[in-house]
Amino acid sequence: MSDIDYKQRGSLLNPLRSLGFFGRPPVTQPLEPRPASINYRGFHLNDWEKCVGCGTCQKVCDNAAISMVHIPDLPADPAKGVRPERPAIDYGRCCWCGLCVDICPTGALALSREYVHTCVDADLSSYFILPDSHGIHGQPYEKGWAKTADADLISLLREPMPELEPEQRIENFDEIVGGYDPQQALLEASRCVQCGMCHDACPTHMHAPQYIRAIWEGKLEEAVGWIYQTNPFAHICGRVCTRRCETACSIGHRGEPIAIRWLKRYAMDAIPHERVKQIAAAGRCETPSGQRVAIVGAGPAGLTCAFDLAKQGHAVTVFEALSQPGGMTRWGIPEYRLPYDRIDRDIDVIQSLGVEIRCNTRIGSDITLEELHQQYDAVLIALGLQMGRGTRIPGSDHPQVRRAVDLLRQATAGEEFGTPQSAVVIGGGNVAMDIARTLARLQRQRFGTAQVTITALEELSHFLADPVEIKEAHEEGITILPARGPREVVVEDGNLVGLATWRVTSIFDEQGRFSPTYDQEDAQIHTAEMVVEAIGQMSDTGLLGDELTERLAWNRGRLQVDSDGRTSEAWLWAAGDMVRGPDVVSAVADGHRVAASIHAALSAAKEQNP
Amino acid sequence: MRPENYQAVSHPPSHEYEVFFGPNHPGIEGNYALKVRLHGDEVTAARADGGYLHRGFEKLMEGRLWIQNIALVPRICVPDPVPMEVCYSLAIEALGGLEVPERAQWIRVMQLELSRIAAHLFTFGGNAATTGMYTPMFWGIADRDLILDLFEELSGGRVYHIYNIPGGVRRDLPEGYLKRVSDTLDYIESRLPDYDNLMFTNQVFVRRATGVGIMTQEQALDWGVTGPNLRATGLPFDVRRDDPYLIYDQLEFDVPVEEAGDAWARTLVRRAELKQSLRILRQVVARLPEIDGPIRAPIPNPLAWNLPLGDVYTRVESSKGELAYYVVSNGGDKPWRVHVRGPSAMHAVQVLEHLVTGARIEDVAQIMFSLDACPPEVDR
Amino acid sequence: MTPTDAPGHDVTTTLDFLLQEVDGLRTRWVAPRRLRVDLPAETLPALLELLKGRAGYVHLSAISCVDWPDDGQFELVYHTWSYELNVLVMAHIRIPRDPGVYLSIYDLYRPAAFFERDIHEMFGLWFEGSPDMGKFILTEWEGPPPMRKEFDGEAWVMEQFGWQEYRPEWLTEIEAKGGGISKRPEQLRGDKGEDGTA
Amino acid sequence: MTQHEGTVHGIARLRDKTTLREILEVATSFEASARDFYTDLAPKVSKRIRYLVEELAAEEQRHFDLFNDLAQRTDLHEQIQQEIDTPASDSQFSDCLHLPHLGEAPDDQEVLQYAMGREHTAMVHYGELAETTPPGPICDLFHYLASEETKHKLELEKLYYQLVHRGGGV
Repeated sequence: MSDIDYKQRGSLLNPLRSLGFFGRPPVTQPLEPRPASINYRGFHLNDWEKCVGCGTCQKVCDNAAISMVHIPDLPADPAKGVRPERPAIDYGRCCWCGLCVDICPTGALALSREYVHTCVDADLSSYFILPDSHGIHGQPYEKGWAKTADADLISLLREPMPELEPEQRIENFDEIVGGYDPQQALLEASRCVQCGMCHDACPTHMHAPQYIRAIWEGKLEEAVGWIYQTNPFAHICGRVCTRRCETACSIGHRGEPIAIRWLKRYAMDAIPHERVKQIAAAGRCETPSGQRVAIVGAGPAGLTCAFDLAKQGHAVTVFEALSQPGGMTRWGIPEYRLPYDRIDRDIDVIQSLGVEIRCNTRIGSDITLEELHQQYDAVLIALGLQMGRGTRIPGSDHPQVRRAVDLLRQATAGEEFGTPQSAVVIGGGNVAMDIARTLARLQRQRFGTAQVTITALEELSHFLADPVEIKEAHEEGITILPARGPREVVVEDGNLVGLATWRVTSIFDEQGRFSPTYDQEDAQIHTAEMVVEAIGQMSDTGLLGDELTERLAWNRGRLQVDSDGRTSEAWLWAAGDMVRGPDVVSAVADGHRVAASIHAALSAAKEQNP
Repeated sequence: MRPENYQAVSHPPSHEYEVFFGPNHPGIEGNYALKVRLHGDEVTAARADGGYLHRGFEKLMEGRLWIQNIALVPRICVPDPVPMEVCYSLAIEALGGLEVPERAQWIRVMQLELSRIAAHLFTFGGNAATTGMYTPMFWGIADRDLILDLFEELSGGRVYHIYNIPGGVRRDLPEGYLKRVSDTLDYIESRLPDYDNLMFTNQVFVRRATGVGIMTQEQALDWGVTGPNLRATGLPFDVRRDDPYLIYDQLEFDVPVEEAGDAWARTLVRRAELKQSLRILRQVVARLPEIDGPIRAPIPNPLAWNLPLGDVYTRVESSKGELAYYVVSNGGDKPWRVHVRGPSAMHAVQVLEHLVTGARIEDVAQIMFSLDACPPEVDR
Repeated sequence: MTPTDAPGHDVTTTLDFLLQEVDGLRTRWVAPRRLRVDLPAETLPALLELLKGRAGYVHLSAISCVDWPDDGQFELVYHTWSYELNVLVMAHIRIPRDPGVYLSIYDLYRPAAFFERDIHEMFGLWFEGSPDMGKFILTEWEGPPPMRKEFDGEAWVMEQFGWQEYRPEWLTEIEAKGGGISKRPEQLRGDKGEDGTA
Repeated sequence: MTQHEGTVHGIARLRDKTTLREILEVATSFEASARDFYTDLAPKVSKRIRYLVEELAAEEQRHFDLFNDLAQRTDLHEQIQQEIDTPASDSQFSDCLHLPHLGEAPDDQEVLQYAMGREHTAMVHYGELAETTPPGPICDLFHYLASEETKHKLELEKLYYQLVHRGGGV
């Protein structure tokens, strides 16, 4: 029951109580717009320096109020995930919910405290705004609703990848990365905002947004289909790709990029091999062209080209000097990063399309390039970078000074090369990490302990190696000495004592180019039984022969090719690391490019001489 | 007026009229209309007309991602939007198995009660205006504005706060916010005697409301009446207490009832409820600073968020009564079905039609406002 | 919900025991105060009568309709509440989409009139014995019942209404430099990942 | 090492000269002989790396032209003065490399090593001359020449690093 006596009619004088209101201040509001509150959701502000044009705001907008505008003046950098696009807002549709702000991957968007805009019908276009950081009327207003850490709609952290602990892996070559389970893959795939920056950054333009979406939807066969559209090295790139996609990923601006590589690996591992073969064969031309293509080198570039050409109906023969196909992915990358059975699977898919691979066939000795020229309609050389460079410092001609690529090749082949009890590796790239970690494993297997030191010219932050490789090498007990310049291999009485180095005091000049200076006061000798040079690599172009070498056009040490990979000789194409530098996925991209060029040339030739 | 309403009345006797009560009528809320048939000034029949509000929220929601709908739901009840946001969020949380952090639950209760006070102040004003008293309307709206100020500071929006999100709330409290809430509560409390003086003990209002639009408890139950309207017939039921959600079971508050079941009883229940809301808010202001922790459970990327197959019926006590959402997921990233059960769906159609029948034309607006019906809940 | 919110043991037992009187029910406690009952359509009136008569289920909170075109069915969910037990019973039935006819429960629950009229208007179901199946909201609508899944509301809107054409100066300037709108919002609508890249 | 640039012989020859013109004449002849050496080498190496030898020849030609020009200029002193204000420093990078005997078909690494060695020797020569010459225009000239050679050597070192240490691809 009520606490007031509403039935009481009260005295006749009751209204006089209201006189008290004369003593109270009136409630008056000023006519001009009130300043908005600190969280106000007013017109948009967009920091163009931060905005990368990913379009995620457009996707979350529930009112279809956002258009993406291409602005030619803005920088475009696909490798870094920057697109010259910015969002424009239709304030006839916007409801100021601010979801665009909360989801913006870079944190560029905010809403301001500006909230007044009106116009006559003729100026209706003023409702369509391309917001920058200045406010829609050019008047600076403070930020209102802006990104906060606890309300972010982007999940910044990656699903952790199960990996072997250092003590579990240091004595064997078991694969370190365990792979996602279905739930992890789904969660990781769900982080993707489908901006497509990865697609733009990938050398072979993999359909990563599509296969990530397919993985999220649980349609793994569809995912594999998307993968095979651009990359027959699917298992391999699912494990050892340099993943420029992840560098460009929009989520990476503030958080950990989507684990695109691991998702690809997950999809590939999830589908039975025989089914993968069927999926990969989709779109294959059933009528043979009757034309023959010879490819020298069974690495990623050569085999990708072979894959494409075989699907287009050409008869493709691949010549490989070594005993098994795969190129550097097999002979350079240790098994703990890339198990051989995965390479075999990728190659089996390619062979299943009818590609013939002749191993143990060296051009020059077993068959000459000229013979290939005569017998085939087109020839591709994709030789890779199989030869290691030497430092050529004093003492480096000692037999216990070895090249990393040679040792890795021997390790893959299971050849005995005399595992040393201690070794010093010169170099700061992935090859240096690969040989150091391989040697440490072999040492532990043989001696129970490992002693491997890596010396590199560069500071740690400038190492060419993948940071993950460096971290894992550390975990495996490898000593990494950055900024050490190799000075001399110390030899006493014909026996190798170690490597003498100087400290590198600076390495780049003011233009950012390499210009090392040494501190001679800080000299060290790293004792070891073996010194391994893991520096640059080069291509063995000797098989071209003097006459052809002289006829071909060159470009600063590399074979000169046109944008499609064709050399100055009409019948000869070149692709892969020897043209582009070392990178699996770039070699795959190159293989596609060259295949398209060869196919076009062959088709044209067929039309002329049916 | 709708075409059906243009139909000519078939030769009524001279003392019978058909009157279009709304939508352009100060005594009607929103774009709503009653077509009443009069015998003299007595209503002999009434038909509710859904009005031109239909925005197809339920259909729209099926085409939007789970999270996008948070921008849509507050629009279903403009004067009391927070229950809409919370009830929808509770449904998504139940389907997705999300645990709302305790701090977020307290913040939600704070908003819900602020929203209830704002809604009741609004209703007092409207209700008084139906009897020709306009001062309570100005007061009600001006005092409600102070609460909107609080919402603006909290959420960036005065009316459509879009502040609750599946998993919790979208921002933590601004610095010093609870002090300002407390100050506003003080102010509103200090105003209550003014309202009593002006409206609740004002015989003009009391007598116009007493005995008008009477329903018995049996009728109320039969017609599906809920909330203050049901409590005004003597049934002490409140979803907050009897089907508790969030942290309402940790709060002390009474469920006020009246027995008479008339417009006046309903007004008295709201008046008492406003005080209970103040009481709840005092507890929130005292307790909230001690409750640390996140304001939102981790939620997946809204662009790739599938909820498991399932359905859920969530209920909250809005200022109008029992508000419920029935949400069905077919395992996808958008709702398969959202059914909004607004309390006004009952109050503004069947109940209103019943109550105005037999009433006098001058009481129709009073009855409507005493039911505190929110047409967009009907026409959602 | 915390365990303390849960109804007492006797309440759940009472309900479980009571519901044994109706054949063909599948019951499941989905939350402490939420009992889901799946049952054949013809059994529903018996269930509701039992609940109302014997357990105080006087409050019909709502009737929800869900369209399952792939199953060729409509699902009707009757949400009822007992002010005595404080437990919500949700009775789920399925009826064929065609002809889409069911019995009204108006005799048992008056609020059913509103819900049935609403479902009729939005889904096209017919409720035998419901007091008023006349149009309520969609008085000028001649199209199909809009809440049916086959009615694409967005497509209808796209067809019916144009998009506002804006010509702001900034856009003219950008277009003069070879730029312009690269992706309109409507291109995203209904775009089911065929080309997920921007 | 070619017969023109034996260490002792070279320093002795230069130190005997006292006028700028004479010094420049000898220095110019060094550059000319280097240029001729690379020009002769170019056709012998693989076409793949011929660009490198040709670039070295062109660089020596540039030095040759520069020294010729210097001998003609009247504002010589002032210009030299300016140049030696910011002497390029030596970094010893190329000191650690064997100076190979260039055979009939040297590879790119050998050519670069050779060229760096040559620049190093020249740098040392001019540097020593500058140290042992009393202050004055001649001393400044030596400093200037040493700095020129050092700069060239640095450029070669950068190229060497890119080619040999950084990734590879050639």
